[in-house]
Formats: sequence, C-alpha cells, structure tokens
Amino acid sequence: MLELQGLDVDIGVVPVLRGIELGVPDRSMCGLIGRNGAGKTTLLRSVMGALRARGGKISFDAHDLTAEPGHRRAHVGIGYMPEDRRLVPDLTAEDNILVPVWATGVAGYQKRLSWIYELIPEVAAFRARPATELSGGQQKMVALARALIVGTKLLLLDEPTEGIAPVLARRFVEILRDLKSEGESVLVAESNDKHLHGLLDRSYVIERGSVKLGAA
Amino acid sequence: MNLVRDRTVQGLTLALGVMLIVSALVPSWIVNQLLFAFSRAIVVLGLLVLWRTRLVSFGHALYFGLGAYTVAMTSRYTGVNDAFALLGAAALLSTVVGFFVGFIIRRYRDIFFAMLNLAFSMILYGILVKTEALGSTDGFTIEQPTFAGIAFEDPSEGKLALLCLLMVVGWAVAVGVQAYLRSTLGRLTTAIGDNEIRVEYLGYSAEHAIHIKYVLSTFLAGLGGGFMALALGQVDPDSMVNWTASGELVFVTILSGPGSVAAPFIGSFVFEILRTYAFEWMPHAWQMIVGGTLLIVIFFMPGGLWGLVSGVAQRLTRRRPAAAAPGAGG
Amino acid sequence: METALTILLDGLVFSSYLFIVSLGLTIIFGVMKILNVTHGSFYAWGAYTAAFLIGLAANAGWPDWAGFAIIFFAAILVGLVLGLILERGILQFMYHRDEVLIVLATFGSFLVLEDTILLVFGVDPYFAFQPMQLLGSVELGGIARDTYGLTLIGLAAVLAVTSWLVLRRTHWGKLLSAVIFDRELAMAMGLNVSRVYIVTFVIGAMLGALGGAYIAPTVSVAPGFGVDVIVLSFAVVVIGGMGSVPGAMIGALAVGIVRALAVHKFPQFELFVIYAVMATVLVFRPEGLFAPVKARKI
Amino acid sequence: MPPPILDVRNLHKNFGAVTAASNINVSFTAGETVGIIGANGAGKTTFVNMITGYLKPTRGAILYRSREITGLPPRSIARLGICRSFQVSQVFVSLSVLENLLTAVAIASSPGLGMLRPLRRPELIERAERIMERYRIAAFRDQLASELSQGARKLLDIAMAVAGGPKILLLDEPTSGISTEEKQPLMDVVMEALKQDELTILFVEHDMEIVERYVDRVLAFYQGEVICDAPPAEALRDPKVQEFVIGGEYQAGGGHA
Amino acid sequence: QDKPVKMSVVSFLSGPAAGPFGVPARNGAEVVILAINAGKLPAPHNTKGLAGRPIEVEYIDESGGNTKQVAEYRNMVEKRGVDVALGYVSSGTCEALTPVAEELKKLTVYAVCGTPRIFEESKPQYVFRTMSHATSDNVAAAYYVREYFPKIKGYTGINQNYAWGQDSWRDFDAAMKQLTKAKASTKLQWPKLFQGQYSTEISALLLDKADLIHSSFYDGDLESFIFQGQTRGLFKKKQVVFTVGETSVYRLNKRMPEGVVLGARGPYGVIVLNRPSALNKWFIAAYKDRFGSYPPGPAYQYAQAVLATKIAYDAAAKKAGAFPSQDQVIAQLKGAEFESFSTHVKMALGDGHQAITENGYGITKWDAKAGEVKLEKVKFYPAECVNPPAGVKSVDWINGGMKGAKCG
Ligand SMILES: Nc1ncnc2c1ncn2[C@@H]1O[C@H](COP(=O)(O)OP(=O)(O)OP(=O)(O)O)[C@@H](O)[C@H]1O
Ligand SMILES: Nc1ncnc2c1ncn2[C@@H]1O[C@H](COP(=O)(O)OP(=O)(O)OP(=O)(O)O)[C@@H](O)[C@H]1O
Ligand SMILES: [Mg+2]
Ligand SMILES: [Mg+2]
Repeated sequence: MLELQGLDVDIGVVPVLRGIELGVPDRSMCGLIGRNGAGKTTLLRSVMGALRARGGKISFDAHDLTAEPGHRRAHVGIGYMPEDRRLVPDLTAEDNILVPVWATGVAGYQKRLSWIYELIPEVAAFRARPATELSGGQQKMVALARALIVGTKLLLLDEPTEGIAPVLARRFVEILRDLKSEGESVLVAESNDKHLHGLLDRSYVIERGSVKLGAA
Repeated sequence: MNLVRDRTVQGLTLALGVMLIVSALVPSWIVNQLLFAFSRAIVVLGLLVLWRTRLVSFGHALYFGLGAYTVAMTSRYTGVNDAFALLGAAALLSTVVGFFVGFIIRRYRDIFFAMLNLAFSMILYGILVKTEALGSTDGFTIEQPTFAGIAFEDPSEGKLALLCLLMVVGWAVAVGVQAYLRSTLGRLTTAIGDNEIRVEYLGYSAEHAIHIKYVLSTFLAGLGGGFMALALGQVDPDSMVNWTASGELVFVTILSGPGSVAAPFIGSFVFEILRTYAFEWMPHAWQMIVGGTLLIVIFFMPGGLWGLVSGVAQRLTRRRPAAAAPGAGG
Repeated sequence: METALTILLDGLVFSSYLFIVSLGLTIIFGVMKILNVTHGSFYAWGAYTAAFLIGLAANAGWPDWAGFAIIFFAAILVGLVLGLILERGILQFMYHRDEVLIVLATFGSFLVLEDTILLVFGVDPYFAFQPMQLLGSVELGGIARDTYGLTLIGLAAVLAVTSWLVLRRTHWGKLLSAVIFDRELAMAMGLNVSRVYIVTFVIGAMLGALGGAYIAPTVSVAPGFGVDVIVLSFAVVVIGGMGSVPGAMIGALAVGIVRALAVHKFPQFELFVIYAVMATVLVFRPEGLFAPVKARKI
Repeated sequence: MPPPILDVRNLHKNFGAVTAASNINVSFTAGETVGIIGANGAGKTTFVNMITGYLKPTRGAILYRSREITGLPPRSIARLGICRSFQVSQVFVSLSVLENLLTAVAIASSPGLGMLRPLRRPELIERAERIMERYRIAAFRDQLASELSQGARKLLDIAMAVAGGPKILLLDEPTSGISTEEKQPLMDVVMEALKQDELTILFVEHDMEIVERYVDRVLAFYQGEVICDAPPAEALRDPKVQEFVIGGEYQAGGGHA
Repeated sequence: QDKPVKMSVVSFLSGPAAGPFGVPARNGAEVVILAINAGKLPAPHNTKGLAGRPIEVEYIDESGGNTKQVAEYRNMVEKRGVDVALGYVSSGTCEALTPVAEELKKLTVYAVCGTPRIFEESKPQYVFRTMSHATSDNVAAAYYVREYFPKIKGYTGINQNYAWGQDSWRDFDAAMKQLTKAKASTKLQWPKLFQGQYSTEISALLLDKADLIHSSFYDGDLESFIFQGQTRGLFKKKQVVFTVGETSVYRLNKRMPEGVVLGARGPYGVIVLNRPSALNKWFIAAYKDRFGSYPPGPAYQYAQAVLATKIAYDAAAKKAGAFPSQDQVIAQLKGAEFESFSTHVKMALGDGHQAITENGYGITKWDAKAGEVKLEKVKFYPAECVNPPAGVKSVDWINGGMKGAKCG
C-alpha cells in the first residue's frame, strides 16, 4: 500500500532522513519506533508532503506521491494525526473533525462520523466545545478522530498515546485493534512499543534518520 | 563587562576615527548627506533594538518628530540655542513621553504594536498640523546652534562641527546599545520575541523588559530627531511625524539589517544616497526606485546590507553560513 | 431631530465608504495574516480604471448607466490582474517570512504601483461624474442628498451580508480558519492552500478596487489617491479587530458616526476622531473589538 | 509535623459550565515528591496553572510558606521559587540550547540592575553547561531550539525550569514524549537534584511505572476533584483510581505483562 | 563657449497637486524658457538667453515634504551647482528653504508660495518672490464680497486643515470683519488634506445658517468638493468663494458650477484671458500651441518668475557690461518693477524682495455658444489696495483697519 524507496529528506540544509526503505502492506499495522530525534515525525511529514524529498520515491496504492502536491494525500484516503495535535482553535471539536471532509469534499461522511463517535465516545461528549478549551489529551482524541474521517485506507499516527492517561491509552489500543480488523492500514510512530505490543504486524526501528526492520 | 574587547566596539571606534578625518575632506553636500544619514541612523538604532524582539513600530516618527520639535521650539521660544542643551532637551522629552506611552504600548505585540504606535504618532501629527503656535504644516526653521557656547561664523564650519558631534554621539550610543544587547536584559530580547510565557515563568516580566526597550528606542529616536532638526535647520510635520516618515524609518531598518549596531549607520547613508540619485534620475518616479530597492532587499538580502557584508566575510572565514541574523554581534 | 437624521445619514454614508475600503484589507489579513499596504494601490487602480473607462464610454456615446457596469467590471479586472501579479509574483515566495517583512514587501510594491499609475495615466485628474449625475439627488431631513452616496450604504450592506454569510455560514469560512491557523495542517487535511491564498488575495484585491471604482464618480481621481485610504482603512480594521468582517463593520460604523457628530457639532475635533476612537478602543481592547481566538498555549 | 510549604485551600475553578477544579484541599511538606495522575481533562494542568499563577482560581486560596500567593503574576511566583515545566514545551525557539539555558540561569541569578551585566559570563556558561550535561542535551548545545525534536525540547523545557534553582518544582507530564530508554534516567536526574536540595516536586504523570517508582504520594484527579490522596502503593490499588485513571487493574511492569 | 545658466524649476510633478497645479506651472516655465533660449519672447525681451547665455534647466518634483526639499535643495546647489533655483508652490517649503538659501548664498526665486511670513519675519538677501502673498487674495475676496454681495449676513469656511487653509481663512475672516457687518459662523469645516469625501461637511454647510462659504481648496480636493456639492445643490443654495478656484476652470469646463466667485491668486489665468497686451497674447498663444489648452494661473505665475529672472540678468549685464555676477543680478531684481505677461509687477515689500500686484475676482457663467466658462463681473483691486504697505505685517495691517490702502 505505502512504499518508501530510498527516501532522502533535508530540513533546511541539514539532512535528516537517509535512504529510507519502508513498506506498509495492505491491511497491516506497522510501527515506526525510535528515540527522540530519530526522525519519526520528519518521516511522517515527508509522506504527507509537508517536506519535499531530495531523493527517493513515495508510492501509495500504485500512485506516485513523490511529486504530487501535499493536499492530494487526504483525497486518496490517507489520514494524519500530528504529534502536537494542532486543532483549529476557533472551531468546535466536531468542526475540527470535519475539516478534512470539507476540504476534500467526500460525500456520505455521516456514517463514518457516527462510527467514529461509537469508536471514541469521549469525543462525542465534547463535540460541541471549542477546541481551545480542551485539555491536551482531549485534543489528542479529536486529532485521532480527524485523521480517521478521511483516512479510509491509511492512517499515519504520530505518537498517538503520548500524554494520554492509561485508561485512555488502553482504549486507543483497542481502537487500533478494531481498525485493523476493519482492514485499515496503519503506520504508528512511537518512541516505544509498550502500548503497541502484540498489535504490530511489522515494526521498523528508526535511528538517526535510517530505518531497519525490527522484530514484529 | 569587557566592551573594550568587543569586536563591534573596536570596529566602531576605528570607524569613528576614520570618519572624523574623512568628513573634513569631503565636499559639503556629502557632509549634509552624512548629517542626515547619521541622525536617522540613531533613530534606526532604536528600531533595531525593538526589531530584535520582533517588534516593529510604524509610529516612531512620533519620537523622531518630538525630538525635532523640541529642538525647534526650545530654540524659538526660550532663546536657548546651544546644541548640547537642545539635544539634551530633545532626548529627555521624547524619553519622558516614551516612558508614559510605554505603559500602554508594552501590552501589545506584533502588528498591534506597530499599529498602536502609528495611532499615537498620528495623534501628534494631528495636533501639530492643527496648531499654529506649533507651526502647523509649515513647521519651523531653526537657527544655527552654538556648541558649548562656541558660535561658528561660517555655516559650513557649523555643519562640520555638528557632524563631529553627531559622530561622537553616534559612536557613544552605538557602544551603549551594544552593551545593552550583550546584557542579560538585552539578550532577553530574542527570548521575548519567541516565548513570553517562558520569560514570565523564569521570573522576569516581559512587559517590563519591553518597556525598557521601548524607552531606550524613544530616547534614541528623540536624540536622532533633534540632530535631524539641527542638520536640516527645519522641522515640519509631514516629513517628520506623518506615517510615511515612520515608514521610511522602518525601511532603513530593514535595509540596514538587524545584524549589528553598526548596520544603521551604513544603511542610512546608503538610503540617503539612493534617494538623492533616484530623485535626480527620475524626478517623478523616484518612489518606484525606492520601492523596488525595498523589494530587492527583502527578497535577496534577508540580513539587509549588514547581512550582505557579514555574509561575504563569513563565507571567507567560516564553513557554515550560520544562523546569522539575531544572534550576531555578541 | 432633522439634524439627528442628517448626522445619522452622514455617518452611515461615511461608514459605508470606510467599510467598503476596509473590507478587502480585513479579509486578506484575516486569512493570510498579511497587512496589505498595496490595498491603497488596488483602490487607486480601481478608481483610475473605472474613471478612465467611464470617460471612454461617455465619449463613445454609451448611456450613462453603463457606468455602473463599468465600475464592477473595472473592479474585477483590476483585482484579477493586480491580485494575481502580486500574489504569484511576490507574496507566494514570502509566506514563510516574518509578518512585518511581508508588510514591507507590500509597502515596496505599493510605492512601485503608485508611480506606475503616474506613468500609465499621467498626472491629470480623471473625472467620471456620469453615474453620480445620473442618479441625481433626493431631499432627506431637509437637505438634498446625492442618491449615489446613499447607494453606498446599500452596497456596503450587500457586501457585509454576503461576506458574513460566506465566512460564517458556509464551510468555506471554517476551512479558512484552518488555513489561518496552520498552513501545513490544512494541507495535510486535503486543502489546496495555495489556491485558497490566490483566491482570497484576488477577492481582497477586487474589493479594494471596487472601493476605488465606486468612489471614483464622486471625486477627482488624481495621483496620490490611494495613500490616505491606507491609514484610514488600517484604523478601521484595527478598531474592529484585524481580520474580522463584523469588526470592520462595527469599526466603520463607530468611526463614521462619531466623525459625523464631530463635523456637525465640533468640527475642530474632526481630525482626531479616527485616531481617538482607535486609541480608546485599543487601550481597552488591545486586539480590537472582535479579537481572533488564540490557541491555548499551556 | 513540619508546617506545609504549600497549602491549597478550597480551590475552585470553572470555565463556563466546565468545572476544572472543585473544592481541592491539599497541602505539601518540604521535600515531598508528589505524583499527580488523572484522566485526560481531569484538571491536572489547571491545578498546576493555578499554583503557578497562570490562572486565577474562581474561589479558594493558595499559600506558600503561609503567605498567600493566590492571584500573583507568574513571575512573582517564580521569583519565590516555584518553577514549572509545561505539557507543551515552552522554549525560545530562535535561541540555541545553550542560550536558552543561559537566559534561565541569568534571570535567576541577576535581580534588578544585575540584568545589565553581560549574558555570556563564564560562570553562567559553566552552570548552563552543567545543566545541559545532566539533562542529556549537551549534544545539541549550539543547535537552535526550533531544530530540536519534540522530546529534546521537552528535556530543555524541564532543564530551564530547574535552572532557576526552585524550592518547589512543578512538572507537567515531564516524561511524555520522552522515549522509554530516556524516561528513567531523566527522572533519576531530577530526583537526585531533589534529594540534594530539599526540593518539593509535584509532577503530572501518565506513566504509572514512573509514578510508582519515584513518588512518595499520589494525588488522583477526576473531573476536577481529588479522588485519592495516598502513597502510591495504596493509590494504585484504589478502585476509583483503577476505574477512572488506569482503566483496570494496575500491573506492575506496565502493559508488557 | 559660454557656460549656460543652470536653473532648476521646482514644482509638484507627482501627488495630488501635480495635475491641477504643479504641471501647468512647470509648463508655463518651460514655454518661457524655450522662448528665451530661442530669443523669441516679444520685445523688449527678445534677446537670447539670460544675459546672452542659454538656460540649462532641470525640472524637480516638489512633493515629499519640506525636509526632503531642504535636502534636495542642498544637493541642487552644492552637488549640481545650480545658478538659480526657481519655483516652489508650498508655503512651508519656501519658509524652510529661505534660511538654507541664505546660508548657501544662492539666488532663489519663489514663483508661488502663499505665506506672507517669509519677508515679514526676516530680511533674506538671496530670496525673492515674484507674485503677491496670500493676504491679498483674501483681502480682495472680502472687497469683492462687500461690493457684489452686500446682503450677506453670515459666512463660514471650508478649508484644508493645514497652514495654507488656516492662513487663508484667518486673513479672509479678518478682512471681512473690517469690511462688512457679516458674522462668521462658529462651525468652520477643516477637513483633512486629500480627504476626498465631503458628504458630511456638505451636510453641515447646508445646515449652517451662513449664506456665504469661503474656501481656499485648490487641487483634487476642490474638484471632488465641487462634484459632491453640485449634486446636492450646494452652489445654488449658498454663495461660494473659491480663492484659487481658477485652477479648475479649464479642466472642469461645463462641470464648473455657475455663479461661484473665483480667484486666481492674482491677475492670472481665466481672469486675464481677455487682456490685450502683446505679452499676454503671446503667452496664451505659445502655451496653447504647446499644450493644447489655455494657460491656467500657475502657468502664468511660473512664467512670471522666469521672466523676472531674465529681466534682472539682462539689466545687470547691461549695467556691468559683461556677464553679471550673482550679486549684480540680485541688485537688479531688488525693487524691480516690470510688466509681466498679464500684469504690472512691483517688487515693493520685504526690502524689494516681495512682489505686489493687483488682485481680481469674477463670477462663473457658462457660455454655451463658446462652450467655455466665462467670468462675469470681473473686478480688479489695485496692488496698493489689497497688499499691506512696506514694513507692516499683513495680519497687523488687516486687524488695524488696513491703513494706507489705496483702493482708487
Ligand atoms: N527545522 C529543523 N532544522 C534542522 N534540524 C531539524 C529541524 N527539525 C528537526 N530537526 C532534526 O531532525 C531530527 C529528527 O526530528 P524529528 O522531529 O523527526 O524526530 P522524532 O523522531 O519525531 O523525535 P521525537 O520523538 O522527539 O518527536 C532531529 O535530530 C532534529 O534535531
Ligand atoms: N482555558 C480554558 N477554557 C475553557 N476550558 C478549559 C480551559 N482550560 C481547561 N479547560 C477545561 O478544563 C478541564 C480540565 O483541563 P486540564 O487541562 O486541566 O486537564 P488535564 O487534567 O491537564 O488533562 P490532560 O491530561 O489531557 O492534559 C478540561 O475539560 C478542559 O476542557
Ligand atoms: Mg516527533
Ligand atoms: Mg494537562
């Protein structure tokens, strides 16, 4: 489904990713595990088109995404949850979730929205509150929901369980499990695989900008 | 604190020596250009101090004009006509006004800071334009000042004396600003621009620091305005207090670049020359040249003229074109 | 009583004028965080183009009402051409730069455009009085009023309602919020950010040009026409809260009505009104009447 | 029993209809290490924010060494020696790591006119460098903070909180975003400092292993209320805590089990 | 080969005052300078050049404020070595330049400017002005009002909120107080320069009880005010006096309201269109030939300044028997008296540095047959009637009852 071949990415003049080879097969859950500063976020942002690759190729479902403009990702079914949440402050939680829907103009999102609310009932509880008012963890949930709404094929999650209370982290893991059973592909970046243990089909270890396949 | 070993200070001192000699040799129109340029440079130095905190004032013509008008009014109405007294009064008054206005201004950031300054400057502009006792739109002319009691018969000698004074004062304030920028308080500048919450939680008031900075900049603006008034022998609201005057000051700041306290002196001189020639070559489209230059500076010279100079110097001496702008000069 | 009506009408007319000239500015600021000094150029170019074309049309024997069509045509034309040139030619390379530098870039462009007017249209003023003449005057509150001036109120109302509906009642407005907040995020959510910027800037430019074009028939269109409008519209926008359409409306109303009151009752204070209102509002509400929501930081 | 260093009395905070703190009464003695746990949105950050002056409580009082500090601005509270780190790192992005720390150290050590002394003084640089070593960010010494990864920024944030030499240290989720390998070493460092300086530490934490290992006492929040105030062994077995915070039985050793 | 005489002609070439004022002024100077260099001025001025040497002219923009002009003036003199600086419309600029001209000792001929202060508050040696100052405009206006509108009970004003507008109103108000019993309104309108939108002011003027309105508007503001006022019947309801309204006549043409009192800051432009002197006929023809329209007031005023310079140079050369020094030229210009294109000019005030001329007003009337605006009831007031005598300050003179006025 997602295939990175020899990806090189610089930020400014600093080379951050080097020769990344990574694949997320259909209906699988992959982990991208690495310490602070290893390059996880950079990798996900590159896939999302926020950073231009200096070399290499990003392909998705036989599309070549390398040269496509960034906003096309959402249109082809990739959902993204940034590590620092980034909710639009003056919109309500629900509006935030719907932003990608409006942006891509996909039809029939209602069903998916109620499915998401079933999946994460906490969000339904504060759906009408402005995003500014939500606590860090609450925002995290909204960000996940927002990634889910258009991410029908692939989800890119950047440290989804960071800053999440154990009670919720457990729910997150359950949610991921559900997603997997629904046939979605997921790439999760985490600084450890504590919560993900046993869920991953594949896990990549990233270190100083290079990945290698780790034990699943 | 070891200012003597500071490279910038050494450079400034050397430049002062050279300039004192050079200015006696150049034709008088250059003396005038230098007078205008360095007077403005002192104001720009103040704007540079603000810019280091990412604050830009679109209204510093308020203090520039206040300084200039103080000089004009004092010499007209009190009979005091000594450059030292006049300049002292100019700097003092604008500092006092800056101090009080600062209590309001210090709460604002970004574009709001710029705009509120604009608003205050336009209020002064309105008052000047309307008040005949203040010269209305015509402004005032100012007589040749004396220098600590010494009067010069020949006006061009007077101009030269003023230039020498200006350069010495310019050197002194530049060194002072350099010391300030190296101090903890001055270094807080960039920090405040980045993250005020953190500054507060480190136990210092960002507003307080900005207030000090603001007062410093108003002091410099008033002093520069005072010099400008003496250099021109004339004050008027349109070229000294109106928003276009503030715009010009910001323009010169950008042109100079924030890299060094020496930059404003170079930038102002280049600006004066640029404007003179633009005016000579295209008398009715000189704005186009000025505007075009501004665009070129913004696009191709992010660090201003100073960035250009130091960039070249750095490429010669160092391997990486390091993060030049904000941290330099230390 | 009649004076009160007159003051109100005068205030409304002037407010409408202020609103029309500031709307484009506030929209561009709201979406792109650009304080666009070239707004004054759009205004001037709109006025010049309209006045020039109306003059041509009059010479060609077109009926006077064609002037109205020309006004809107001129606004669209100028907005499209200048807006695209500026956004594609300059601003698109600057979005990652400091806000203040962008202001200065627009200031530079403004200076250039200002002199371009001189080169293109010369220094002689243009008059395009036909539309105002056509509508004549009506008697209201005991004095004659030019009908054209009153249509300004209508135009302002239409623009206010339209922009409010678009921004508040369609998803467009909310998507704009997303762009405003974070470009990268909006892009990741599937929004073509550069297109949003182009469209916004062109619309803002059109509104600026429309302000000028619509005012053109009432004035002598001469060099320097766009200069004062900049400060004026800045003041209105700052009072209202930068980037807020209702803010611009309230700001324009406040300034317009206070000013009308001053002109009628204390004309000697007229000059200070705008800045006095601005300073007062800002002292109590630093970010204007309708301040944008800030993200929670801690 | 020694008098409390920090005493929180009857604290309330409402945001419109949301109650983020309700009738909180706790006090802390000097040298204590307290872990604050709770579900997301339970009011932990709000509690920290009120103590450090970022938010004004709707009702109630906060006393530091018997002196009321409720409503004081953050900088005054910081000057009293109550320092904090943030859930979302607050660093000076356009300064280098060294300059970030220098700023923190300098402000703490130069009251009044001392602010006019140069920032880059050898003694300050030395102190900043020591702190960098300790918090494992020495490698980034001259890198701009904007270039740091999320985790490194977090470390810097904590280091800056400690740099001022606080009496009470409040850390909001210090270990979130820090990789597992680094978590414990980091906490070891912080705790070590605590033991030396008789510091009082309050930290918000979601990782129960860390809580269990390092704290003397646990405060558990739920919907703005303190539902449990007990030593960790006891708190982690509290049924309410298990239901609302942990989401099941607590197993030592975490999810791996 | 003789070195040419370097002359800079300064007027508004950009900004709102360029079209109505600055450019015609420049054009007026140009017509005369070209003729001088070709030796084609009517006799007795039909010698080539200034004292035989051609004029090398540069045209300079006056916009940008006094400060910029001071700097520019210095460049002009010190850097480019100009021999005569000529022109300037703005009073403020003239005031600012005077001390600089004195300092640099450079012959400077002001063509326009308004303020009387230049020669009343100091005694410059190198500076001249070849037209009367603004006091005469407003004194003449008050005489005209007394003569043609004796029934006026009250008057008000709308003037730009800057020195020009303020001075104009002050003089007019003072003269009206001396000459009539009419009362000044308490609500004077002081709109900002270049405001462009006057609907509120027009309402206030319409509601004001005063039946006469004084205005010294002169540029784009004048025309905007006329359009907006006309639609609302302002000029039918109120008697309006435009002291500088002449600048707009040729451009507005049919759009110029009827029945408005117009001045041209002296005997220039449309007011003297029909004067039959040879110089006037030549000037109108030459200007029309080159620029396709009648010369408006500013063109006359600048032309007059150039002519005065030529007369002084030629006279000095004659006296010296060689190309004259600057001091010799100055000696000739001082106190000179000469026939200019449209009027007699006498350098009578300020120790022979400030000219006085007659001043005239008329009332607009559309002449449908000719397709032109004509002036009716044109009336001129002699120079000694509307200008203060030498040595008396204008303001004191008016307030003191205009003693010594010779109105014939
Ligand atoms: N703007 C930048 N300029 C230069 N280097 C950068 C920049 N942003 C990030 N880096 C560097 O890129 C590397 C990868 O950063 P990235 O944010 O991808 O790490 P990460 O794996 O997501 O870490 P974390 O778990 O802490 O979030 C880091 O070493 C960081 O210092
Ligand atoms: N500024 C605010 N305006 C409105 N509501 C707020 C504000 N700050 C916090 N809240 C609300 O108060 C409650 C407590 O928030 P707080 O940030 O204290 O939670 P927290 O315990 O720190 O959660 P997390 O672990 O997710 O960070 C939440 O419901 C939140 O939505
Ligand atoms: Mg990361
Ligand atoms: Mg929190």
